[in-house]
Amino acid sequence: MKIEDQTKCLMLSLPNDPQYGVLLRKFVSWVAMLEQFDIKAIEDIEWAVDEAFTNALQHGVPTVDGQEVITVCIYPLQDSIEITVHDSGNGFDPEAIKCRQEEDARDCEFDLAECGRGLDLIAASMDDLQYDRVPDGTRVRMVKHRRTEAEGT
Amino acid sequence: MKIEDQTKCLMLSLPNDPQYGVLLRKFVSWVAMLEQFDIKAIEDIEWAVDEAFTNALQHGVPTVDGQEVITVCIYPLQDSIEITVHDSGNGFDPEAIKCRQEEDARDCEFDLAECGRGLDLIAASMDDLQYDRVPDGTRVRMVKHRRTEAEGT
Amino acid sequence: MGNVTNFAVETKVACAEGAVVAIVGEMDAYTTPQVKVAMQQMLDDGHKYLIVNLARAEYLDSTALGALVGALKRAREKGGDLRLVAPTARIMRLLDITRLSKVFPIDATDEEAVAHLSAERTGA
Amino acid sequence: MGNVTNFAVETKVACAEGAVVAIVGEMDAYTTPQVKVAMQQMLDDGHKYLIVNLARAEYLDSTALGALVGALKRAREKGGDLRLVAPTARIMRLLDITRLSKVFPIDATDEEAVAHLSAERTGA
Ligand SMILES: Nc1ncnc2c1ncn2[C@@H]1O[C@H](COP(=O)(O)OP(=O)(O)O)[C@@H](O)[C@H]1O
Ligand SMILES: Nc1ncnc2c1ncn2[C@@H]1O[C@H](COP(=O)(O)OP(=O)(O)O)[C@@H](O)[C@H]1O
Repeated sequence: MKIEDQTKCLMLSLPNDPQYGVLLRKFVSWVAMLEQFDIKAIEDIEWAVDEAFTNALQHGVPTVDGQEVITVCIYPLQDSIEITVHDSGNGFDPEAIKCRQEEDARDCEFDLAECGRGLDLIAASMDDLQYDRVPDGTRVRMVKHRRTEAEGT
Repeated sequence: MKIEDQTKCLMLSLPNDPQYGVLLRKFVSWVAMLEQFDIKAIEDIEWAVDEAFTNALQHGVPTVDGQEVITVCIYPLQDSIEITVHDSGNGFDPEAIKCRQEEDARDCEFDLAECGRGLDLIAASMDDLQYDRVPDGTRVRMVKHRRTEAEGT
Repeated sequence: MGNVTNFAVETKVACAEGAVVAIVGEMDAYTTPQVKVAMQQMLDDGHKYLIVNLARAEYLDSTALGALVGALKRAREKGGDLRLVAPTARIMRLLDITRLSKVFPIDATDEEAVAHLSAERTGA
Repeated sequence: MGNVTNFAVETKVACAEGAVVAIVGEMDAYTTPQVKVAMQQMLDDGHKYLIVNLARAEYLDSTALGALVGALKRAREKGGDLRLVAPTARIMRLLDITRLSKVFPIDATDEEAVAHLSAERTGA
């Protein structure tokens, strides 16, 4: 994932307010539509971005002026779309969470937890996923490849 | 127009590419919808933002790295919505253009010009309009008031 | 031009101890609290059998699923249950991805759900 | 979820010197060039009477209007004309704001427009 090479980017910066989730989803799904992703891929991208936004809302820490902003960058690439969601929180160790989830899965076949499905949904929806601590917060990078004709519907 | 006071802002930054006009229009119209503007006001806002974007595309000058970005900020306020469109061009004198247009209007009742309707449409659609030269380009600020019940449909 | 603000929760009493909660529009982190309140209200009013109709639910995310799982647990704690009705293909896909299609009983219509719950209630 | 990429221009020959150009979707700075090409093609092919059907045109902006005015002028230069058909209320409002509702003849149907153009053609 070489974001640095890419100049063409659509950026969206939103206040820390869940009412804007629907706008973000619509916007991202439209970019994916313009980029000729199929409907299933668009649904996946919508889920991933929504979950990353919700996590940023819940786990991002407001900056000194009290107004946290969540920044989303969309990079339409040749064979994929790459999306980053950037919040100003302290991040976390995705490995630790992964382990906890695997334990849960071992423990109970029918998971009745009331939270904790966001990262799973992102992972299931996207082809590549990476969390980074950046100087001013946490950034998740997600990649969805365009399916070639050969791979079918 | 006191943008400086406002912390809550939705920002969109788009590459200099007309294909993104439709995304911008949809996004802005959704914000206006969330803000309970009526359908006619939403149509007006869509036109104004579209025309400002088209002007930024046509008259904005690419920056040194060849990639011009057009930045749109949307400020949902108590009784209005304020939108700025920012390009990196050298701007112009709206007064000069205004005069030209008034002359045109005097000259021919039926205007068969193939361009020049953008600023008129912005002015007709919005309640307040202002062009500013800012250090790194041109910024148009547009305000649409929310109509009160008393003013009817 | 589409509508982003068409979210609604509709509740109606279906039978003695059962209620239908219909979700209209997009259920996400912003709108889920409304659904939670509606479901809790029904439970508090003695309707321990909840039927959540998803026919007009255009979108659900993990926050929405968490609320549904929570209501399912609360209903079962009271000796009741929660059934989903008519999820769209998209939502069915979400339930499969999250393995919740094994957790929630799913019916095609409210009537079918009522029939199942009546059977459960009478211990049939 | 709506479609942002559903733009299309459909052309069909209506009579000896007339053609219908139907616009589907949003006509803006991005899509207008396609309409310009289609209209010019019709004019070049000898169809100097253009009927622009806007029934399915969801959106027009000043760039779109500029292209329509341009085609009107080119058609008149050839001794022909351009008529608009079935603009939506929104587009009618745009034509009024820009005072172009006085410039373009407007009809309710393609047939009505053809009838007007035939009359014009035969000098009736
Ligand atoms: N942007 C983030 N910043 C900090 N922590 C995060 C972030 N995203 C996820 N997490 C951590 O990962 C955990 C699992 O996330 P998720 O699967 O979305 O479930 P939930 O948010 O419902 O707990 C969260 O509880 C949180 O501890
Ligand atoms: N963002 C801008 N930067 C520089 N000049 C502008 C800008 N917006 C408008 N103008 C000037 O105002 C004129 C009128 O604009 P408009 O009414 O939109 O018509 P058009 O763009 O079709 O000429 C333009 O031709 C241009 O000279």
